[in-house]
Amino acid sequence: MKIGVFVCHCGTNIAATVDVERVSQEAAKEPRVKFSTTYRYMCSDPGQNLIKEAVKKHHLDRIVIASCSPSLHEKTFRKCAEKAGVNPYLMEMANIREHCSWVHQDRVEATAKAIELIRLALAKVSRNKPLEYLYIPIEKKVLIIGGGIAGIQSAIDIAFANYPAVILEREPSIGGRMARFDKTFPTLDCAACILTPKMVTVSQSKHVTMHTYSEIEGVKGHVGDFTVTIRKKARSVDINKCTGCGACYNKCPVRVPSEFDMGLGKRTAIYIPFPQAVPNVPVIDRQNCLWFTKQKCGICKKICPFEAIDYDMQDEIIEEKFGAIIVASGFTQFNHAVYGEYGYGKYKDAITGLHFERMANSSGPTGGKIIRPSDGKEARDVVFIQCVGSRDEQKGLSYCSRLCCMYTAKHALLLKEHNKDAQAYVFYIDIRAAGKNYEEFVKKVQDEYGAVYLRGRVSRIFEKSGKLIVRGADTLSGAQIEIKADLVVLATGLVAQPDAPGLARMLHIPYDRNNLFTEAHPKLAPVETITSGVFLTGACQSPKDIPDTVATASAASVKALGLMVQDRLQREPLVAKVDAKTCSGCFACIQACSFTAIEEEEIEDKRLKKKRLIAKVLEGVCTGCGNCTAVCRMSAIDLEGFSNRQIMEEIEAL
Amino acid sequence: MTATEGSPERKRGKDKKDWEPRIVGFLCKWCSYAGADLAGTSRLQYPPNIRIVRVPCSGRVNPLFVLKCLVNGIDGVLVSGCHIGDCHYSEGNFYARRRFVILKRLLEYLGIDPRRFQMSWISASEGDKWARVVKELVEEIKQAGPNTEFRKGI
Amino acid sequence: MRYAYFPGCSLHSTAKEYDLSTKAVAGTLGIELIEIPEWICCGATPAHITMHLLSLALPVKNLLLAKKMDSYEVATCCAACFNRLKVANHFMENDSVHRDKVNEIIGEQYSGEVKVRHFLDILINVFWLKNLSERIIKRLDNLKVACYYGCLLTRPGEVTQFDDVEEPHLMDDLMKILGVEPVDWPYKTECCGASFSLTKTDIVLKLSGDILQMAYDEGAQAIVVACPLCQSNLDLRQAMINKKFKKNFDMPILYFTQLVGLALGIDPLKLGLNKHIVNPLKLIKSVGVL
Amino acid sequence: MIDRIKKKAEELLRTKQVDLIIGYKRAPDGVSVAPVFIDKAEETKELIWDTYCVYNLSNYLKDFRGRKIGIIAKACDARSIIVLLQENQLKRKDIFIIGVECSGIVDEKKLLSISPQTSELGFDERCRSCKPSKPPIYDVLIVQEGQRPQAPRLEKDPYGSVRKSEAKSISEKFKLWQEEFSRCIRCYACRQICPLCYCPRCVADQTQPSWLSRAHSFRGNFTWNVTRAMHLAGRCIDCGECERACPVGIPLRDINKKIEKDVKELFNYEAGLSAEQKALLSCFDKNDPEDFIR
Repeated sequence: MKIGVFVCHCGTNIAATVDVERVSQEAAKEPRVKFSTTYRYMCSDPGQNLIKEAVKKHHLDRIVIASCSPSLHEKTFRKCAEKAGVNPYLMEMANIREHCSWVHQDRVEATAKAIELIRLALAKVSRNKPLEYLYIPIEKKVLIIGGGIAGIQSAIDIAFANYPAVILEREPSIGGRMARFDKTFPTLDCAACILTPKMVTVSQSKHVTMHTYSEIEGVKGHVGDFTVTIRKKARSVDINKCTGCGACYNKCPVRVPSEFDMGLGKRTAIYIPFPQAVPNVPVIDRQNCLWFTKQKCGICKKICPFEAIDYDMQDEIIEEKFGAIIVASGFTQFNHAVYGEYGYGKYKDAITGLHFERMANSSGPTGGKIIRPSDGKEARDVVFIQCVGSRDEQKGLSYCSRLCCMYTAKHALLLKEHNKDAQAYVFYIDIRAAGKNYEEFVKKVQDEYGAVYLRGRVSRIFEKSGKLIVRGADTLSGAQIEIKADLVVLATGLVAQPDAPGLARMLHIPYDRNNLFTEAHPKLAPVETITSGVFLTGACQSPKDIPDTVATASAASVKALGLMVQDRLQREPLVAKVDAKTCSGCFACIQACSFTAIEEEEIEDKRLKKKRLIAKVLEGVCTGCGNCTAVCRMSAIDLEGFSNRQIMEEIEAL
Repeated sequence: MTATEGSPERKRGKDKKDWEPRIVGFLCKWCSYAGADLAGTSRLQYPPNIRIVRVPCSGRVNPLFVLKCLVNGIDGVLVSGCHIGDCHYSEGNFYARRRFVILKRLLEYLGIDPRRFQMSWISASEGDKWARVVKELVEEIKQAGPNTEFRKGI
Repeated sequence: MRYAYFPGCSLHSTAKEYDLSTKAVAGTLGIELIEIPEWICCGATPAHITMHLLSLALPVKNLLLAKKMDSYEVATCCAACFNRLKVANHFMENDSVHRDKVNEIIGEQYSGEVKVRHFLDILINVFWLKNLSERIIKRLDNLKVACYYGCLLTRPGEVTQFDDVEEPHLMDDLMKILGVEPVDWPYKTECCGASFSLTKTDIVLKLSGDILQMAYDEGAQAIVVACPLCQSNLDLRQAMINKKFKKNFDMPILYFTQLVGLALGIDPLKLGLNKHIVNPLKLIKSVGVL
Repeated sequence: MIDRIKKKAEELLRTKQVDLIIGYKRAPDGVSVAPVFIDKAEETKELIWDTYCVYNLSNYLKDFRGRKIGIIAKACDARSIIVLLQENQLKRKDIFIIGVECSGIVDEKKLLSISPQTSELGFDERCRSCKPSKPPIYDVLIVQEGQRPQAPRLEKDPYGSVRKSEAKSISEKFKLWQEEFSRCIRCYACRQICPLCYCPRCVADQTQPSWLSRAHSFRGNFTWNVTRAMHLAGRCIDCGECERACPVGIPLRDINKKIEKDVKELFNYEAGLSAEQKALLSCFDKNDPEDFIR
């Protein structure tokens, strides 16, 4: 064994506190060290050349670099070793900068510690094994979880590059939240007018498959080779036979509140959620359908000219393989039940912003009239309350939901457009209108549409003689205010879907205390996750408006396409490995593996002359966390690159 | 190698007054090791008594590593990982937490000073916490005194 | 069920009937209330506008006295006492800087280990409403009241950990058990003017007047309270309010303990029902309890 | 009782439901007991069952993997069978468990000093805190008939002695265990007798890396004893065989009990109650205690 030690000055970063020359001299005295030197910047081109030449000249077969943190330059020096003809995994680093020269001032102490750190690296490298890169094939298909605007945009981008995309949507139609909106700020385009063409593009693309009314059940595997289990819920309508003629829902006798219209309108038991639904195929709501509840009616089946109605349809479980996954699972509204003082569930005329969107929509349940749900009369005085849930650590969320300022301003504008005599009052904490033309929009609403903005919180809403009395503070004038309102609109915040943690666990991606998915780096890897091959877009990560959602959707698509265009993926070979002779087959490792990367394998035990089961690591799936090695009582499973021998050697060297 | 002047190694051999504790930290490379890196980048000063063994995850740390350190005369052992919920491998630290609470209690039962084996959660952004934990650890181990228990023969 | 009882100054003077009715109810239900010997003022409002440390030290002194009785739970009725004791506990438990200072002043060690409960909380969450309902002798049907909680009982939520902060309902729940109908009204936690009663009476007249008006509008025959200061403002100042705003309110202001006592069949005089300014006996007779 | 055991064993062998019966027979000394392996129906006459049947026979099961085995099991032995099933070391269909109701077995060491007839005092300590008299798993249960002396109940808290030791000072504890471990001669009898120490190559025998010093030193002895205990965490079912087998009398059960207690208190986990249970250290709860972590 011939080890070379290369001590970096890092300019004065190391050399100022650590006597690098002395460190190099001491290292040279260590057994198995054949060569030792220092250089001003080991990571620079001349520095790397110096390493290469030393390897050649002294026939070095292992390398220790004493410099900065491996988090910074491990890759650099592995490549350098490879170029020098040394297996990249026979290189170890001693971190004498972040863990030594930068945290100590005493030159003698720091120098002594640097020498010990090198000794540690020498001990480890002496037990390193040459390892070969792993290569894994890539399934050329992208799964998109969620069919809102984020998922739709991702699918369009991926299809445009001629790669197949699959949209998984749990509702009967794609479109998501955006499909419910009336107009969009700040340009006031009608949401349907800009969304519907995209939905049609997706439905007509030969590269896009849609699983609507479907849920994700499980994810196995890893980047390049995910196996996803999907439950296609029984729609009770054959999607291949149905032409979307509408005969069935026109004749259905049942009327229940429409979820799409936030309960403001009614739908039938066999229904499409909204007229522009994609696919334009109805679904039977079995909870309310007379056939399913009372074995009566059956009109839809009788009337359907295409025999598409199938009451016996069962949920179907399918498995599909994907190379990458884009998570576009979106958000839901904050449940303001905790604000008892806002009369949750008590007053019909206190609604949320999404209710308002449906009312403002000319094809919505009120035909575009802003009314009081309690008596159907047109609303004149409307109070909007911002930050319901948002920015309230005591009762709600610590964060700002980002869009409520803008959509409330839009609502105030729409109110006036729908009813010239109406008056909007907006209670706010701060107005956050940081977007292109956003501030101008809010100003316009205040100046041209006469919306009264009151800076302060509402303390209570109560009903008195048919009106809602809104009491609040105007902190700018210091006055208490009471407004007699016809309608109160609560700008409820955006929160993660209730089942977000479950999805995160399936995908092995972390989520924060608000159950929002966490990106790999908040600045430099905003759409990646720490699980390679899984990308984020839209409001499942943090509240986002439509422009931001679409931008992250395209960004995530590019990341996924970056994988699609490769023939195979190179992976670090730092994975677990089983020693068949030592393994007892107790499978403690299988239970403890968070990635299902270990399975049972039958081997012929020569000693016992019998077949028996032992553990086997799926190299492509193993993430190299090493948890299995610590639960294995017989140490039959070990981790390459951080092996038991390497670590024990380090301990002995201390 | 000749012992360097002022090195903890030299001090270890001498009388108790000059003794400096030797501490080993098993740090997961995603959070705690990065936190220690950040302490460096932020130039936070702490005593030079700790040596770091870099591991992928606190879940990688075998209780036998800890035992080996202790019977080899290391004065203190620290296992440090990501905060709960932050694990790069999502669950590794959960396993470590369970495993080491048993070991810690057992060691104490057998008469090993509980200060000699400790755990911490330090994130990649907690350079200050790393420096603080090392300082506290060094102080506590100094109070516990040198680990000479295993030097005695039968 | 045994508690160290902290009556506080009001219950020994202006709110005598609150003290009487609480003890009568507790006695009937077998809840043992042992008055903390040599208790001192909780500090109330004056202490914490004068000196923060004093406002913590006074209640801590009392809590330490309770601790010495080997009682780890204190029962109190006055909303202000309850609030001050809870705030002190909150600081002593969570704030090491204040804990050290207060312990230094007092010369003893305390870190929030004595639990503080309001008598309303004890009735509902410890004695249990169901148990209470089984002890009722006379249901108070035909009575409609507005439950008024005031500012101090529920706020701040993270300290009091008692009911919904802005929309409390515990007293309403209690009333329903007694057969009383609580009205749904919005002023449950409005301010009555509190200790401005003497210094700026006008404010109190306006605020308490609003409360009386709202209760009246919602059809309440009486207001039920859990705070002696609320009681005194609404009761004592009612005549002045009538005069100033030309109203004719004749709204009895009762303690929840008094109604519980009536339902348990306790003699109205033992509940101090003769000690009110606005006479409640007429109303009570009219609903057929007497 | 023994007649019913014999009858069942004879029937199992005769009808070829099992290839072999593992049970107890009288040892040549006429008092104590030895394990017996019977493959002929007529030899089942040899079987015995009494309070001297101390051995946990499940330890032998792994030597007959792949064959159909009938085994006589007390409650404690049956729990170790459950752990072996849980850890895939046995197939349920391969074993026939003749469960025996048990009211406690003797402690041979105690018997040396007192007369066996002085009833209760001769019982093994562990039987005094054992709850079940019936095995948690069996194919046939042979119940006890008539009255038999019952191991007297220990105080309510089965971990009383552990708690007492916990209260000692660190240096007292160290001194105590230093003394105990110093006697260890590293014969590994504790390992060999343990039904759950079935690793093909024990870490103590591995050299790459060398996990623990093989030398007869305090360092090595300490590491071995801690390793053994840690590897039984959440698995040990307190059959007491290790302590019985230890030639130098190290109180190994006390260490096992300490972990058993912690595991029960910290994770509400008990070993050997169900074969479907996940291994203690291969699972976790989000709310596991972490007050010991900085």
